[in-house]
Amino acid sequence: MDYFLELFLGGLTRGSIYALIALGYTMVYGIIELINFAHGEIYMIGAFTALIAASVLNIMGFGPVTILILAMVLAIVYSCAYGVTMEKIAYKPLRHSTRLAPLISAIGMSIFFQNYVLLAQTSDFLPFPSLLPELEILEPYAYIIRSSEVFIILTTFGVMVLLTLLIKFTRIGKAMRATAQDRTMAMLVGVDVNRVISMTFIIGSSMAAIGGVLIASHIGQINFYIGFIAGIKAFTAAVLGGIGSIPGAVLGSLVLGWTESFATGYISSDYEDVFAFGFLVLILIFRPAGLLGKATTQKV
Amino acid sequence: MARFKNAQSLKKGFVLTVAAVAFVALVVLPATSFAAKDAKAGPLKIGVGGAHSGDLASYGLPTVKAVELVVKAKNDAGGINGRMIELLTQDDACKPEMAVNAASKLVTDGAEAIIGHICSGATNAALGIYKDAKLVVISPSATNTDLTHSGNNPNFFRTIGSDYAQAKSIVDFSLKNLNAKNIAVIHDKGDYGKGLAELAKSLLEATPGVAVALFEGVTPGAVDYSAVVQKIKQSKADAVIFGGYHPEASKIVTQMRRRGMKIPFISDDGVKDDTFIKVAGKYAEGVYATGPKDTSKNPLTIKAIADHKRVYGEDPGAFFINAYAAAQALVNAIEKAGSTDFDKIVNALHNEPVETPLGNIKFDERGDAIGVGFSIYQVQNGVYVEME
Amino acid sequence: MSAVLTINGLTMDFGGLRAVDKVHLDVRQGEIVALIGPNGAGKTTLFNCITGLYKPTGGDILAIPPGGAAKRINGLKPNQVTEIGLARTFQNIRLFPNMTVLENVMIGRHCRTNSKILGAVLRNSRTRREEEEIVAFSYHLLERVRLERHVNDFARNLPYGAQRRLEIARALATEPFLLLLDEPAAGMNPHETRELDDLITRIQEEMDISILLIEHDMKLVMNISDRIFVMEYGKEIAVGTPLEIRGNPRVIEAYLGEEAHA
Amino acid sequence: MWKFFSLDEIKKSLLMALWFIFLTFPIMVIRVNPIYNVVEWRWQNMALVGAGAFFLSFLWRYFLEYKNPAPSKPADDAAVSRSGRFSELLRSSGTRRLAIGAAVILALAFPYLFSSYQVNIMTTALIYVVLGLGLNIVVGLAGLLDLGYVAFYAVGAYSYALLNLHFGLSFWICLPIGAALAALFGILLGFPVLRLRGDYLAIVTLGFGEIIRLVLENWNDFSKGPSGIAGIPRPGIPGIEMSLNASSVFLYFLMIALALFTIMVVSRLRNSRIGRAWIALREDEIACQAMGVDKTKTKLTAFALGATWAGMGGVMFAAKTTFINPASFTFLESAIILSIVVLGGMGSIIGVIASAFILILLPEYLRAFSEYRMLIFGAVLVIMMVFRPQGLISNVRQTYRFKGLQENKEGD
Repeated sequence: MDYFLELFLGGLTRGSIYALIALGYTMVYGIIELINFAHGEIYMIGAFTALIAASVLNIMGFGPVTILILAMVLAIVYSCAYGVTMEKIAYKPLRHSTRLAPLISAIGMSIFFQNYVLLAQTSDFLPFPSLLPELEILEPYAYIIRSSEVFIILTTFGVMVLLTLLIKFTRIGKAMRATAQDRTMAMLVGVDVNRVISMTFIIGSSMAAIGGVLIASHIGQINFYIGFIAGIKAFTAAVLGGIGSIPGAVLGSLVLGWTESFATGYISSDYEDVFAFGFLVLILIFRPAGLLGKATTQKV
Repeated sequence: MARFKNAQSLKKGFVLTVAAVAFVALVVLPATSFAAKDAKAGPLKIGVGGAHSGDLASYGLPTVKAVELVVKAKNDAGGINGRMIELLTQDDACKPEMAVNAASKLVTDGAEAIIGHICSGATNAALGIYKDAKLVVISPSATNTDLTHSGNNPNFFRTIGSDYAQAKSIVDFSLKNLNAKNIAVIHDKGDYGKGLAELAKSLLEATPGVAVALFEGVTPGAVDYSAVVQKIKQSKADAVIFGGYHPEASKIVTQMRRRGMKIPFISDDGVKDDTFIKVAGKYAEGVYATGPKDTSKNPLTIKAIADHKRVYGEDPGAFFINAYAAAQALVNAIEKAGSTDFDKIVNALHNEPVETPLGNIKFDERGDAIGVGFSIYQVQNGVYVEME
Repeated sequence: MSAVLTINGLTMDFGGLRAVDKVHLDVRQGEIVALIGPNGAGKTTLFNCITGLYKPTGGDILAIPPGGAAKRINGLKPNQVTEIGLARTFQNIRLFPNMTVLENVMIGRHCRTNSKILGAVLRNSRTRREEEEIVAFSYHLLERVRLERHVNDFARNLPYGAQRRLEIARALATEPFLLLLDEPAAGMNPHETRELDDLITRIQEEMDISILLIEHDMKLVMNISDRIFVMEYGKEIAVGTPLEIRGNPRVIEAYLGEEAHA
Repeated sequence: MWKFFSLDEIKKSLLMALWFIFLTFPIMVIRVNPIYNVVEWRWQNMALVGAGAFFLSFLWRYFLEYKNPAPSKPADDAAVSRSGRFSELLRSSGTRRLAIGAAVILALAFPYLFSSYQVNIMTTALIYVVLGLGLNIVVGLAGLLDLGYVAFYAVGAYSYALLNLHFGLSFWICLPIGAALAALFGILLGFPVLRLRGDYLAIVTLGFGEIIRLVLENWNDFSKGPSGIAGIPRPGIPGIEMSLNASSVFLYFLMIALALFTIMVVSRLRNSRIGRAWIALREDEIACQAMGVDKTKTKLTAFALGATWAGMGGVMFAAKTTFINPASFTFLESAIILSIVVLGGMGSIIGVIASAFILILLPEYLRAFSEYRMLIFGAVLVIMMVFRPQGLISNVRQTYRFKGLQENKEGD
């Protein structure tokens, strides 16, 4: 039973990590139906910015709390800046072309950002300081769960609730929903679509940055490639849950995390990714729109 | 009813073209031959192939510098038998398909011997081309056992221990010094790590009274390894052998130690890296890793590193010493052979010992350097210390 | 006259919503039948059920090819329905925009021809002959709808009315015995509508094809229909000749009432 | 053009420069080494970024303006009218024949004019031409977004490697077997994904590609795992001994023949009954079905045929490198092949050929600055999509001439 519980918790952590990135994927997809392949790279840039900021601040002699806050803020600011710039350069000019053009552009952006960081920084793994405080109340349970895991799980659920509220009740949330439904119509009734899309990228990038800082300090090392690996998994999770749906992204991530964890625990980690992708195919065969996606009857 | 005509009408030509191509190929092919090998008069060209770009460049570039240093010293001393040495470098980014292109470029450009390549897969792919062109290849870092043990590559030599030698020293150490009886073998599913783990596993299985508790691969770059760590715990292993590189090793060790698992962790050269100690921090303490025998006291090593610092202004990188030795061995063999004739160079490599930073070396019949092997290191107070 | 299409008690539910409720309808050989009703009455849904895009919840749809046996077609795939001999157009034009006008019609020949991959690659005489026949047949149809001058234009570049006519030609290329037209006159100016009126009548007369059409343009409907079915809220509320329908108070209330509001 | 040097425009560019200096500051200017706690400040990079952004933003706006001359005019039509001239040139049969003749002569003479290295990379480029044309069937013609095309490439390569290793089968036998096995896998993948649309299809195909690679990586007994299979023989002619040089030239001609064969098949299919059905399926799935096209069959033939070419490409690849391991069949490879198709222009044969040469030869000739090669590759993808989203050559369809029609036209 203990074994099961530990695998369950491991899967929960894994799933929460995927979810932090998957939320950004699903938001962008929900609004402009674009698979933003470079979203993982925004997460990676967030983590790098935080690492650089933390190292500089550390040398300047700041305390751990100041470092955590400043590094987090800078990571968010820079991730948003990169996200918005990317949207303006690579996606906005393509809004009226075929579906494939923005996808290729996104793949190009992803390759570009990876190599940009690789060249400007390094290809080696860099140790990432553990910025998160260790919670004393968890000390007796240290063998089963870590503080950073608790932070990640709580943040994931917090972010999910906040996003849902934001989209349901705020003005920008309503504008987002309108844009998602019908961009032309939204424009006609006075929604500033460009602003809505920029906001979407800002929110998505912020989540990637928060994820980047939390996950990097949990794992303890980063390099230029972390975004791509995590990004593919997060994208899988978002599709599994029904892309475009916010609770779907979280559910899909958790399901994926547990699939991998239990497959490793009870079968073999050799094929953990095979199980993950196989499970995705299986789900999509029976629910072609994902777990929480709405199966739409196409209007004729 | 309207009459119509298909505007495209050149499809018939294709069949003809195909036939023509086949014909020309057959007729003209025998006429083509090598032009490069006759160029004996000019400088002696040595090719250096390996990863010079991408994420593995840091493994390939030190070799280029090592060869440059050796060649410069030789040229300053009048070259080999009066011929100056010229270097040709080609990037393969550690990819087999690019290695083939790089190799054919080196052959075309008239290289007469090769130092490289860096990664085993790329080396394997390139070897076929060098073998056909009858060129000697000395790699400073390709450790795959089959490269020498398969017997397919009479032109291949290396100045680094094979995976087999490394696996053997890991297993011997675990059994004899650590008295492990039930060992979990973990790898990173990669070329290097998995190959090593497979060898370790078969060595363990061949030992009576020793069991392999677990044999599993972890996905490199995955966000979390807790499930595998749980599994190791569940398997009641009394030691863990890991084949792979330090990013995965540090994640696994950290999770193990955090969960209170104190069993020994033995790994390979890919983990014997300062980044590992920095990333894993206090959890790195006590971890064992194999690495090339410590030759830092050898005066030739000291001189080579000093030269590197003088010329390039920094400390040398990975495989520098091995590449330095490889270049010296090659230069020595060509000199002793008195020509660039393939058989003579091969003969010299097998029989003419040369003084290098790795010691006085020559090569056994399979192409492995005799006397180049591994030691076990342990992390003690934040540094790797060689064990006796 | 024998029937070519008989629908008995057809029902279509979407979740809890009943879009078509036990509808009975029949089209006889050589007839032009109109299906009218206010927006949202379930007319297009009925079309989609007939042509296999939706699978009806209940009831029967029988297609009876002239001189052939009746076939129950509910639940068949759209292409199977087309193969039996029912072809349709769409309310919001669905051409293949990046194919030429001629190619659009040639697609209609797909289910009446059978050259395979090997034939296409080898371009043997049989395939070439078949290809020639497809082109000739399609060109002939384009002449019929007076689009022959646009053969090599991309379909997306055609004017609106011409796109509607192209859709009809494409449907005709499948050699149907029953043609289903979904609001063929929508968006046309009076001149184009008159031409359409003429075209539909000619198709019926010269090609001996029965026609079932959904239309809002009352003038067109009254002009060309032999019979009219009226639907409201998924239910069928009246059947009859144009004259009968014109005088039916329930229809006036339901349908024309809405017109008056609009 | 001159208005781009007005004060207003300069101000815009200055702002851009400032923005990019801000944006790239932490990554370009600072470099930290957390192991030794050292920070390196590279101020010269800041100046480079500023100057670069300032000038590039001029160019960017100029070309964007050029692309959309008037905001009222939809970008789509403008692109068509401009590409029209080039397409027209391609269509006129005289120029066409001349161009094709020149290309054939160049292709035949190539190995005798250039070194064996050039021949080698040209062979690689030709493999990608075949792969691009094969994927073009799936993505360009049938409109099915396949992100796992590399799986079939791997199937082909491993078919040859394994059949040769275990049974000693020769290249000539393995070529059709590899193609057939790949086609079989295409159908196997096709069945479960028939119901999926667009992006769901994309992720499932991506997953399929990964599954194939992971199985090859982990199933050692079957595939020899990550260390790969070495010593795969190059194709030969029975009874003739060939030197390395000769065999690479032979492989080159083989590849030329395969590429020509592919071009012939694809161009014939494109204007056939099946090809039209693919395009119609891409354009409008519902209308296509309603016109009597069997969706299932049509999609499966597209998957199977596309996979067939990947299988043949894979056999060729294995024969060329003589060594394969799973690392050659990653997602990046699928992305590159997909880029070839989209960059070339969906459905266009000449476009795909041209973009395969550009994308594969560009990095080879960029060996000089090999470090920047992938950076440039990424940037080229983005720039091409922004300025020419329809690809190098946009949709060209077969035209037909009718006698009656021409007379009519003259009367107009």
